Amino acid sequence: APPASGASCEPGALPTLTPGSLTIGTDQPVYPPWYLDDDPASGRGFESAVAYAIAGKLGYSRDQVTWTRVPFNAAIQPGPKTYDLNLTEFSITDERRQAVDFSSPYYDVRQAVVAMADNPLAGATSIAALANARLGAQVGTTSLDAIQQQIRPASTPAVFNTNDDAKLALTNGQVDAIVVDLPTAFFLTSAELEGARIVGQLPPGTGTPEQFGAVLDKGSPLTGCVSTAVDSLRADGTLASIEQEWLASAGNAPELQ
Amino acid sequence: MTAGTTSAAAPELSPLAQERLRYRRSRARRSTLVALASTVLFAGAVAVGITSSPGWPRVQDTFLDPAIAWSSLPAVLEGLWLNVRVLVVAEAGILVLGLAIAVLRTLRGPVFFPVRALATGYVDLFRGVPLLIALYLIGFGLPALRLPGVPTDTAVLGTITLILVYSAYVAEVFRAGIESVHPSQRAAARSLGLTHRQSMRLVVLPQAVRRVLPPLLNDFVALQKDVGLISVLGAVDAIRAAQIESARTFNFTPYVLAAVLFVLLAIPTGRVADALAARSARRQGWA
Amino acid sequence: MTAGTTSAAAPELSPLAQERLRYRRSRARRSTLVALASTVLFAGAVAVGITSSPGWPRVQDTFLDPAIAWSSLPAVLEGLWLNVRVLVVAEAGILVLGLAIAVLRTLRGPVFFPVRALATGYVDLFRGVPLLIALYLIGFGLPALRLPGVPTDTAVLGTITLILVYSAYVAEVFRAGIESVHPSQRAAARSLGLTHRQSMRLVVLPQAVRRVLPPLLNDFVALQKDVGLISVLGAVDAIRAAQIESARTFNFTPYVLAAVLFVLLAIPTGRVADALAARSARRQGWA
Amino acid sequence: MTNQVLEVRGLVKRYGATTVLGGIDLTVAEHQVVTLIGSSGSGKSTLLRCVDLLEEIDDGRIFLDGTDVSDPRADAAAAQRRMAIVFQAFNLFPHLTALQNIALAPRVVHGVPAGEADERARELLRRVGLEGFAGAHPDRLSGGQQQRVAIARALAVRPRLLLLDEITSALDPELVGEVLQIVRELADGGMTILMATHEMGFARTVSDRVCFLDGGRVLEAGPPDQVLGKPVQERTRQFLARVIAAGRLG
Amino acid sequence: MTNQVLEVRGLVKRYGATTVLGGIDLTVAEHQVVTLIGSSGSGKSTLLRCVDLLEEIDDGRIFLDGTDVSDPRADAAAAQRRMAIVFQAFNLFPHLTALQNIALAPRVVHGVPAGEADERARELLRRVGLEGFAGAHPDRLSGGQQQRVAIARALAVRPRLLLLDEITSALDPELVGEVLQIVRELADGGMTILMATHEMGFARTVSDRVCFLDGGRVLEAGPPDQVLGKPVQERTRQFLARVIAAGRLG
Ligand SMILES: Nc1ncnc2c1ncn2[C@@H]1O[C@H](COP(=O)(O)OP(=O)(O)OP(=O)(O)O)[C@@H](O)[C@H]1O
Ligand SMILES: Nc1ncnc2c1ncn2[C@@H]1O[C@H](COP(=O)(O)OP(=O)(O)OP(=O)(O)O)[C@@H](O)[C@H]1O
Ligand SMILES: [Mg+2]
Ligand SMILES: [Mg+2]
Repeated sequence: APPASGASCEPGALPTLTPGSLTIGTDQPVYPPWYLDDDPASGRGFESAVAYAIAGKLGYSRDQVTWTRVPFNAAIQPGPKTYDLNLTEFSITDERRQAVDFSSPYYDVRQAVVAMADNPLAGATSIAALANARLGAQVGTTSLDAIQQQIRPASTPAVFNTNDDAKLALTNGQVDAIVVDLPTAFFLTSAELEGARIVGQLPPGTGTPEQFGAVLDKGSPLTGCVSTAVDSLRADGTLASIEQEWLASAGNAPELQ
Repeated sequence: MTAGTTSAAAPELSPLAQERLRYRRSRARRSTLVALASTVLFAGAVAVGITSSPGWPRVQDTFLDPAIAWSSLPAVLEGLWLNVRVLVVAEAGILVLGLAIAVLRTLRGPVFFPVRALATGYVDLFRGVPLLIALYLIGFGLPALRLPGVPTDTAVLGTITLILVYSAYVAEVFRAGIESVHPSQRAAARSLGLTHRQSMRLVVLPQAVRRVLPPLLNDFVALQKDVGLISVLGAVDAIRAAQIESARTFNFTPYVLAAVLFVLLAIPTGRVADALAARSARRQGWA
Repeated sequence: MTAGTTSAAAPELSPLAQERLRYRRSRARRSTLVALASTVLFAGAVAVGITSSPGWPRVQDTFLDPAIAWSSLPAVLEGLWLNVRVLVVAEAGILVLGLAIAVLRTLRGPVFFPVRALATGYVDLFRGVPLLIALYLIGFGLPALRLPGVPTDTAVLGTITLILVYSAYVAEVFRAGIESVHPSQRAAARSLGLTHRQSMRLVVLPQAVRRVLPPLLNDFVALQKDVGLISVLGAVDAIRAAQIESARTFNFTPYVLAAVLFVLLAIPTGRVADALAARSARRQGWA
Repeated sequence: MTNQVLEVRGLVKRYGATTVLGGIDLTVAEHQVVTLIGSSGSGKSTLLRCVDLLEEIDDGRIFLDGTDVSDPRADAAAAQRRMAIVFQAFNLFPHLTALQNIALAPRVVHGVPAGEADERARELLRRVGLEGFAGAHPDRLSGGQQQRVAIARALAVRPRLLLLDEITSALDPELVGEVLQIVRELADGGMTILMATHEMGFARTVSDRVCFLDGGRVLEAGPPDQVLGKPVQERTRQFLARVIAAGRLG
Repeated sequence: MTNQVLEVRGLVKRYGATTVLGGIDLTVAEHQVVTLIGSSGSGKSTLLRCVDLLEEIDDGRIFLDGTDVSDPRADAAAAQRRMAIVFQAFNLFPHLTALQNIALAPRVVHGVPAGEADERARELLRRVGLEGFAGAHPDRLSGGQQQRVAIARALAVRPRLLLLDEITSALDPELVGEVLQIVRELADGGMTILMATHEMGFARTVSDRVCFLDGGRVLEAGPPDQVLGKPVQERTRQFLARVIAAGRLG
């Protein structure tokens, strides 16, 4: 995590956009299990809960948190930001660090393959078995990178605007399988997509594991404080219990070899 | 040869004229019936084919769920209201800028070469650049400069971008109209002592605009929908509203709803064009 | 009054003509210089204003990073290749369908009322529906029916949707052209015994198309970019490729790269139109 | 009555509320030249356009070689193939050259091979004194040149009935003589012609019949010497008196 | 030499490689009527268009009231405001009614109030015999009616120099007399006129000078009795012989 940039992280008095309140951004719509019912202010869903926990650590009460909705590209654009921090399953990479600040990671993510149960692919146990399949993923996600770098399919993967489009293409049979992050995969197969099942999760990539972090404006004075908050949430076990509450079943998918 | 005797010009129709009128009417009626019947038949066949398909229940649930349509209506309508507001402002700006560029592009003579070249360059640039990318560049790039006095409101920046891009298209439409007016009309105007501006305004443009009304309205119908692209900057238009609703319910009915609303919005535009064209044709005796 | 003596028609220019030619040339040159200088000045002022702005280094990094442009070039080019391929197929289909609908819409007389009404309905429907939503409905809805024989390939479904939607626009453009040809031309053709089809093909359309070439090419330039929307169905076009690269790096340079490529693609289209228009104007002595 | 090529009975044509032709009766026999005279706006052009089936008529019948071609059940295109008209405003096709204007109908309507059609078009251009202008587009031709191309275009389809609407209006007097000579030759060659003209002298020498149109009616008709020489109607006499005053009776 | 309204010196006009006017010299003095005659394609219309500054000329000068208006430095629009032309093809504005066609220039160019301009336009329509057609669009008028509207439109701007290009071509003989009477009145009223015509009889009675154009040159010019009566040039004699043969010398 980057060092606290000199600023003292005095509770409830950070140099935020609106003094005395913390503006947290996220996309619209947002999806379970990260946020439930497209309602970030409910506190329900993993990232919503994490957001409130961070706010709490920074000294902001629940009603001092304001939510703002920012599409992906607007979140990463170079102009003045409309949020103090943004939690929308942003994966931390060095390339991206050129453009924005990231907090310490709040979640280690794995990618998973989802297929319809009646598709022969549903029984696959190895990555090699996926190489000839028609695969799809959402644009702007590391799921797409995972397809290209780990599965290396023979045909170009389909890229969709949203996971909704990907899901429809999957049920229509226009793709054989889609790759999403593991928590999403569990949510899809258990609640949303009848007859879909998780084929397995992809092995962790080489090098640093993929992690989600909060996005802040490049050079934001808050980055250090947010990172400290995340670190202490991890240390005191809060993150683990939030994960337990919202992403409980994430552990039990077979790993593809 | 017989001539010289004229039958009285009957205010009443003669039996012959009546019979012919009846024949024409009956033919028109028959062809209406044939067209109607074949349309109904064709539509019916397609409908049966679709509704009896194995996937139909799924499709019906996914695309045509009345409960979801009803519940998403307020959000989609609110989004549409944004489209309409931006549309009105943008249209005014586009007409003015597009017309100006078209007039510059149609100036003749070597003296005006540089002006023409600039106008051509403008059209090439702004017509060529994808609207989405223009929105990113202007909507994100301009505020990022952090210059004082530059607007940062996304609706304002989005509207400016729409005007810049669409005026390039509209300029080409006007140009076609201006160039289709026979040069002898310009000669007549100039010979009466009208200035270039007056000839344009009073003689060339009235004829030009009438001729290109359909493609002009094309651009405005397209704009009605492209206005929605400013939602990439953060505003929520009808399509984005539909997307949000659709994501909430994992159902595509809100998109269908938005489509229906857009079609309803576009239909009057088409009828206005038809009415205007018919009126001026009737006046000029072309009917 | 003096008359009757004619000065020899000089194959060489007279001193007067030479002087006037020189004057006209010098004026053209001066106005070119003025335009150039003012353009350069204006561009320079804008450039200085932008590059000296506080946010410039950030903007430069975000929108104009040469390393990122270079690394994303192959992916964006590959995406553009999809645009071009779909474009060619779609354009052919659009021209044929659009022309057919326009001809149906311009049939006169009550007998053709139903045909006209159907064509009008087609235009209203497909012009009104947002392309994105039409892509969802046809690209996702049609395969969902699981009908035998219906294609599920996204490029095919996307191309069909583009043809359906754009032919509604192009039909309106052709209609404007057809209606701008003076009825006396049709009368002349019919009086020579040409059938309705022959009059259309040999007399009306050649004049009509020339007049609406600019808006026609407008639609094709717009199509060049809208082809990319079929990427919602999963295919990767140039803009989608730029989006993928941009999301990887959180940098907008790939978008700028795509914009530049699209502009380059659009420029020849514009020049082709100009050349064709100039040629036919010259031939007919309008120049 | 001999072989009637054209027979018009009780023809009525209205534009909205105005009756432009108020019941015209007229026949043109084979090899005859019938001339329509009358003041501006009297309906000459409208009558010719109605005969050529370019306007839907409101009442009456038009027979071409005994067939009622004004019947909505009849094949108008087939009838139009047997007539040709030269319009007062020429109506040349601006996107085609003079040669292409002339060769178009023979090629596509009458199936003449392209080479032969061009050859005939060239021949007709020579006949109207425009051999040098085969490749020129109408906008590059002077008024008189355009009118001659229009005449050649009509002749190219070898019509059964030729309709001429003031074909000498844009011609200089020198050419008027030439073009009228062409018409005379056509008449002598047996062509059946219905024409509107302001050339009274010509009307007198070439016509078999003259019809005086006034306010959409045939006010007087008969041999030229009778109508132009000893008119019965007061209105005809007035018209001719003014024509003579204008120095145009020839 | 009296007050010269128009003076043309060595005027050359080319279209690409063809020289249409090969060095024209011509003057029109105040209150004079000068007539251009010549066969079709001899350049009459082109000369009138050049004088009205509607074509860029290739060589020579055009003086209007002593000012070189052909100079590229001169204000062409100002010069055009002092002339008016009636085109051979009328060139009426199809989107305006007859009345609006006539009242347009007085209103927007000469600043006449709308009501007054309409009143004058109505008066002019009466003068050309079209009082009932004020509200009609050109496409609804017959050929002769259109031509008369075009004449009224030119007169409406009260020009210093009036250019007329075969203004009687679409008129019936009865109207020819009337319109020529209008021109005669204008000439008598002191209007300066340059016109192209095929009406030799009229040219003879109304003109102060006649110029015979041939192949883009003024072949012969002088008083009408001389040029039309005892022409010097062989080509002029030929032309006139054929005109007489066509019965049009009046
Ligand atoms: N489309 C139309 N709508 C209304 N009135 C029309 C239309 N076309 C022609 N008219 C009127 O019909 C009358 C007859 O016109 P037509 O062209 O037949 O006259 P004409 O005898 O040929 O005259 P001219 O010798 O001037 O050519 C005119 O008064 C004209 O204004
Ligand atoms: N734009 C053009 N390009 C080339 N040649 C042209 C053009 N316009 C006119 N001409 C030619 O110039 C010549 C003179 O034309 P102009 O119209 O001046 O003749 P005119 O004396 O008025 O004849 P008319 O009595 O038939 O009206 C003609 O041979 C014509 O073909
Ligand atoms: Mg007429
Ligand atoms: Mg002429």
